[in-house]
Amino acid sequence: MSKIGLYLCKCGPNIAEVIDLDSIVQSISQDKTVAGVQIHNLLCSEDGKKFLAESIKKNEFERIVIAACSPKQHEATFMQVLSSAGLNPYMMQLVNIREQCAWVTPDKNAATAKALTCIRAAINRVKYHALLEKKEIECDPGVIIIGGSITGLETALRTAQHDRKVYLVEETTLGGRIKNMRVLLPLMASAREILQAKIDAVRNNKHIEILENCTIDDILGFFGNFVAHVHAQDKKEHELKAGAVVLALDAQQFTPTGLSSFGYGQIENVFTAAEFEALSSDKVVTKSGKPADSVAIIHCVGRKQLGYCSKICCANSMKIARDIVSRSSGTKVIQFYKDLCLPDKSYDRFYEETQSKGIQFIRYNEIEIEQKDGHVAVKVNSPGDEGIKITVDMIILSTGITPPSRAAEFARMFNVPIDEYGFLKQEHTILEPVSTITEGVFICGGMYGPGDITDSLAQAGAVAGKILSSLVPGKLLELEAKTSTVSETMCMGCGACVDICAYGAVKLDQNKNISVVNEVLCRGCGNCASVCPSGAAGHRHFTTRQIAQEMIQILK
Amino acid sequence: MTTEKNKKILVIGAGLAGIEASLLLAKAGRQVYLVEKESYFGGAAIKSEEVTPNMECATCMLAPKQSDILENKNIKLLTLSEVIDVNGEAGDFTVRIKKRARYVSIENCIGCGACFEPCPVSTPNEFEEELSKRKAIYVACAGALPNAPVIDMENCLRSKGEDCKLCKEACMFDAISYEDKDEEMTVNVGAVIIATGYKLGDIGQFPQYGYDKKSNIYSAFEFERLRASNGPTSGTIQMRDGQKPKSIGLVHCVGRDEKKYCSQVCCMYLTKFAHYAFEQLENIKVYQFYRELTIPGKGSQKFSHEVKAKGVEMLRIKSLVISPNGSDPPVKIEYQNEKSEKKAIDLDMVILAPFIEPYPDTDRLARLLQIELDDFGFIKTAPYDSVATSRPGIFAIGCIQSPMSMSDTTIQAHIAAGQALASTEG
Amino acid sequence: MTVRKLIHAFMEKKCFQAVLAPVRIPSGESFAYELMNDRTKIEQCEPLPPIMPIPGARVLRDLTRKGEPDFKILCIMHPCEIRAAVELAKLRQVNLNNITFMSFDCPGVFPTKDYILEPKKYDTSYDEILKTFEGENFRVSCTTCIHFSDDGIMTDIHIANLGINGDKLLVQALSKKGEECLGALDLSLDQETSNRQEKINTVRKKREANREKLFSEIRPQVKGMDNLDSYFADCINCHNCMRVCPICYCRQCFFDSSDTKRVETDNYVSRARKKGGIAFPTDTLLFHLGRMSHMNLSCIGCGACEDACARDVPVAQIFNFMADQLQKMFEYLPGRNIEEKIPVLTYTEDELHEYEDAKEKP
Amino acid sequence: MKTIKIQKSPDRAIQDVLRYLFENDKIDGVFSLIKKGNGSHVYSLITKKELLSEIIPTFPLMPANAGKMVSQLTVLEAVKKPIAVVLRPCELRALYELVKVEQAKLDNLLFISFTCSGVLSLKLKKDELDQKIQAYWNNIGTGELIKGLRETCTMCTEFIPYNADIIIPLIGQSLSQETSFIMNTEKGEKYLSGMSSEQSEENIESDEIEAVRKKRTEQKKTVFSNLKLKDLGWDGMINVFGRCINCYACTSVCPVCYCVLCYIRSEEKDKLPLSWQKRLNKNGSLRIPDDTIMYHLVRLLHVGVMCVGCGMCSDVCPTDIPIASIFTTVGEHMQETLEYKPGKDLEEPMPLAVVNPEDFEAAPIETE
Repeated sequence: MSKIGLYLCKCGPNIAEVIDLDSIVQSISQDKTVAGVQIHNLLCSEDGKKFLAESIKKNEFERIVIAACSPKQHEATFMQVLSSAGLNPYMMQLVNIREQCAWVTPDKNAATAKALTCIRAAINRVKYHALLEKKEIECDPGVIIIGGSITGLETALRTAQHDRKVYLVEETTLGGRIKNMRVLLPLMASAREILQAKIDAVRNNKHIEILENCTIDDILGFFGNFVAHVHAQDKKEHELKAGAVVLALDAQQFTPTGLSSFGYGQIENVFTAAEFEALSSDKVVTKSGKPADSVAIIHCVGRKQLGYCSKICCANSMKIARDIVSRSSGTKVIQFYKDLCLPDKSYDRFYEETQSKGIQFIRYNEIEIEQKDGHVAVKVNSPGDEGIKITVDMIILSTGITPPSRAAEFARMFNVPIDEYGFLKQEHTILEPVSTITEGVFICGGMYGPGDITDSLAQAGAVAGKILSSLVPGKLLELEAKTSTVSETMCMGCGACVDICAYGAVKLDQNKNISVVNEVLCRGCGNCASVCPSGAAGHRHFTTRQIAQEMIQILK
Repeated sequence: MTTEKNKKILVIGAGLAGIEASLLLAKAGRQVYLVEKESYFGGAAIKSEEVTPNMECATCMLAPKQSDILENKNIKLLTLSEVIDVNGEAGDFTVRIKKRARYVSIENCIGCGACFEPCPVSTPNEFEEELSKRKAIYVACAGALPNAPVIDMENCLRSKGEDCKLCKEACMFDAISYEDKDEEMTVNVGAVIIATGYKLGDIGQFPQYGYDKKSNIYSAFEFERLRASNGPTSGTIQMRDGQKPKSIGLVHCVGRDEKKYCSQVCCMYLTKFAHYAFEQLENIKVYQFYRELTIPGKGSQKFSHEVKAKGVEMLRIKSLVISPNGSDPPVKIEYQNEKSEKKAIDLDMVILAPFIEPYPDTDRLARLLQIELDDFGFIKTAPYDSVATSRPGIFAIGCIQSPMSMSDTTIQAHIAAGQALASTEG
Repeated sequence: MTVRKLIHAFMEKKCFQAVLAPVRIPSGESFAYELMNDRTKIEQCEPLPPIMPIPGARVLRDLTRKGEPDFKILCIMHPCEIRAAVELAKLRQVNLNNITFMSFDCPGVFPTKDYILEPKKYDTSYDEILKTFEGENFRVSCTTCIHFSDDGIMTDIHIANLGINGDKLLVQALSKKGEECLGALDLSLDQETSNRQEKINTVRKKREANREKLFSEIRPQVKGMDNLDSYFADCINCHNCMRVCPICYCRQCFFDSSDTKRVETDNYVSRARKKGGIAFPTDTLLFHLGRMSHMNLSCIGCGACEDACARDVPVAQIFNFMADQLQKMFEYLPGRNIEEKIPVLTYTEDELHEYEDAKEKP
Repeated sequence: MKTIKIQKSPDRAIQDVLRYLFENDKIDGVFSLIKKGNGSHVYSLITKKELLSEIIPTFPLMPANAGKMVSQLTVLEAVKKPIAVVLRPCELRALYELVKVEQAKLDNLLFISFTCSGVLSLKLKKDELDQKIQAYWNNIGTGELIKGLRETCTMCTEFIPYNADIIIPLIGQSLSQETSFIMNTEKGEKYLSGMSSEQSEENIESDEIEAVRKKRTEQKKTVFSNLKLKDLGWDGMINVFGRCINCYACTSVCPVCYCVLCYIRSEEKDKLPLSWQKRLNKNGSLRIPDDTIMYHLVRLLHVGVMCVGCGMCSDVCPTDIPIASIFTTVGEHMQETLEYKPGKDLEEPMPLAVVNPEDFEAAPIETE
């Protein structure tokens, strides 16, 4: 039996005051399997760590049990001490006798008894610990960006570096939705100029390889080592290798065909904002070519159906209104809004300037559009005066943002879940907004959620930040050591573990009809080990034997 | 431009933005100096127990990141420190930092708190918006990191000539030494990231809101601290006299007309306050006095509808005046509704959502770093490159450049980390 | 037109290259499944045998687990065996490509132990039973089986023998595959005249009555650990019930593994000291409850376990009793349709809401 | 050999002896057959003196082979405190075989056994069992073979527990109210010497034992001849094993089958579809599961020479195949050719484990 050393930490008053450590030393010394028991005032302090390292070396302990505070607090510290003392860091079991015994059991004897049982259980468990090595893999620093919209272009520019290859894969041609916009917020600058500047920067950046009219078929591999297969129009298959993948597909505008009250598609001269901006002629004319004297812009179209405010329509409507007025000063523009959402620090002033240009703002509760002898009428009831009716020549519906049409398809391909609105689910809405639970797959622009150009460009920059900091050329990626294992002889290939793995780390080997674990992707959550009916799937450092021995000792 | 660019990076301000940027830079193998003015780090985020839209606890979200910072060999966290001088240019800045004395050694102290009890001094605790008192030797709140107190020398009896040693005697690990001195150190770095964050505007300057820190009119952070389990009332919402309120008024856009910008996050956190009220107080009456409900993005509208469904009275107003001289209930609000009719209502408690302002000494910092501010006092950044300031190599992230939500702050931290890495690449 | 002629017709038309069906073993007192493609052998097959010594799904598992056979096979099995095969297909243990099922209305089967002693006696009474589906000393599980006809199973060709006497044969194609095969035979299709559906309902009503009676008898016997202990009192832990069960597919059950067979001595001694004594072999009751918790949702109720039990422990009855309730809770019928995922393998985030909400209501 | 007598029926006497050993804490536990509250008979390890009144060591039923159970108890390490084990001769011999393959450790175990007149079949229903019990006890002295006994017991000639520490001669004794305990080894003597009861000298062999042995040998000859194993041939084997449903119950209860995962259920044996197709095309039809007979033959090869003839396999076979008789017949034949007696002597190595050159000279083939 290998020599086991037990260390008890007083943790100042926290443990020593409640738990009688001497009585524990007394009863443990009768246990022949334990080679030595020592008490220290504060194991996590500098001299505590020095004492621990020297004592391990002197007594040549092969397995260590430390009774102190919560593993969340100092497991990492004690593991480093073990490796500095030349011992495999996984040959240790940390028993939490502070948060789980001292701090929660007022009665001294009960706390001591409980601590003794936990320590005995840990001693029994540490006998079955196995040596584990933290493995590392060489990572490919390249990036594959899917979607040639302005977000994709920005991500490419931000990530391209001298030893980092960037592939920009676009199904049609570069540009995305902005191609048919006239001006952009917040500076009302020409959309084409800004887009063209970005496209030129990408075209002559030697680190970026552009693959236009090219669709992605499948993606294999894992963070640091993705292999994607794409085919161009000529059906020629390319294989791209990279360390990270960025999904930057363009979002879409909501089309209100189903909403009869807006008369879209039935009544003449009712455009959506996107359609209006795409009209080529400089003059503001109705479908019949007659210049429009009055235009109504309606906000929040489709907001109830989508279930969220898309943040961009209020400012975008004001941009269109000012663009109309600047192009044909005679035209009267009225904006019908429900709630003015102006969340940028420059938007309040932008709103005042818009009003000063004679654009009228009317709040509405319900609104209806009717065809009235060649004109289009807006029937509105708003707080204060119900039922006013205004006839105009043209109506622009400012609609919200919806997810890209192929969002669900890409979500399945990359094993990333979809949120309830159809966008891709972030790993964490606040802490990891641009990452997904599949490590190495990032989302920005249309895939992320509703947002304007500045949001999309910010998300692109954030993705670049994440990639530049985690995929450093030449750096080795440290992998999880406590991964799961599947025994070849015991596995019957029922695939229960494949379905339950949230990280796509377990795949079925088709010809052998058994499951195989990809240890790089595995995050050691243990779900497969618990779902496997026959125990073929195990979990390093949490094997059935280790846990059973711990439990047997506690229940003795 | 110097040939060999300095790869180290300075981050000013250790709130959510500063922490996130430092961790990413450290992950890329860079050495980071993280300078924080307060004795604790975590900024404004660790003041709120629940955060929209999923009601997760902000302190619990940040705790693992904070312990990463404390254990990370690449990050040097300098608390009680301020930047006092900067020169040089992108790729090679030399920065002088003043580090105020803590009088408590972080290595030896285990944060057991034995030194608090004997200290005779008691002054209002700024972290708790002065709703509770603290001693001369104190930690901002339970669970503040680094887990060691600081001695506030202005209020300590020693600075008034008495040779009081009560805290030192109570310490079992002799972690307290009164002889500590302020120090100064110079570091040179390749890039600077400013993440000093924001402060809620001073609403005392607007008489129509009747905010006087005595009556039942509270500012947003005061209410947040009332609700926090490690706060002054360990989580119970109560009025000044300790009674439970029966009606609460939430006032939006306080100071927006005067300041001319929307602070973007107040609509959501006021809805959260309504959620707090319903969660804790039976048959409470909640009123929201708002102008334009700004709840953009995924999840916000759903959360707002769920809270409204619990019975919030939404009053869209044109203007209002609040005065603390109502009889019982004590706060009176006179307002003009949408149809500009004059109305009035008496409430037990009123919570104001003040406009968000840049951190107080931003103009001093801007002069030091020779960067421009915009006309609201925030740091000026380019529209399509939202972290770049007017000077290359210096970046500004989070609420120091514009009011924004926590997720946008994290996004900005990621951008700045990327650009700092790119700009200091060899 | 007998069933064997129908099979020969299929073979001529190359609908199938082989037939998997039960055949009487040479010594005559039992049956075994045989894969046959030569005519004389097929002539001896008995499509609807009076006993079911080995569940057909286990045979299909051995045949197709390592991959699909690249020749078309006609499988002739009882409805419960087909359902078990479909359930195993969901667990990737059976590959249903190139397999076409032929099923019958099943009157039930006799316990193998009784049949082996007097095969002749049971054969004659079985021919009577085929006509009326009335009879006794069936397996207990068969007397309570309500899916004995073509509803609730994924069969391709169904021979409706209940209520059809004489030499005419009512053949129904219940899937695309079935239609293709029958189409290839260009038989004369005439209207189904018999009152078959009505007969099925009467048999089902009787079976449902048996089911209610059996379950109400079992309920008190299995309430509480002591009752369970005496229910499984005679078990000697030989694990026959697990080996013959079509659903239990694990290579080595946890209760056969070294985790239970090679354990430290003082574990047994301390357990003995705690209760005064410990029975050997250990954990017989835990084995049954453990197996039940793993496979009960997929339990077809074929009764193979009780048939193979060395000590006549009524295993199938308690497993059927539990499966009936569990499957109602998940509205799940094992083997009904290959697309329907096994509830234990699916997890949707908000599936426990009705449970939580029910708890929350004061 | 030194013997003590107790004027009580066998079970009561054994309880007294064990109570004495408990009280003088010579033993810490007892391993014996017990009748549980719910009416079932199981072997169990008892550590409380009070439970001794419930043990029924000589009850004629073997729910599981005690040798296999003791091996499960002591496979990883020996028991620390002495335990008295009451079991039948074939169970003790099975345990000795298991010790030879490192599956059991015997230190601190005291073996108490008796001359065995067989056990009743597990296949008997509860009521049949009760009727047979009375007939069994009446004939225990005579060794007469009553209906319902296990077939292997009716032909067992190794019914004397030569290796037990304490032997209780049941066969041939007039079982009124007297049971004697022969101290067969020093260990037996050391444990029982302190008992203050009637001392005397007895030896195991007696004319009744001899009569029983003769009767059993004849019975063995008739069973061997009925099986006609020699000219069984392939078709014969199909008739005998045709009913097998591959439930492998015989493996799981056999004391000398000690592998945790038998080859027959392992991964190598799974067949690819191609092999099914080839064999189908070759012989026109094939039975699935295919290797029922091959399984029995392989098992026969592996454990035949170790088979102690306890009869458990026949008792649990759901299709009533006389496996025990076949294994005993073939086993004894193999044991004769290899001059090996399973479970007789711990030092005697297993024939399969020993290779000596002479083995390769032509084995004597019986030519008619």
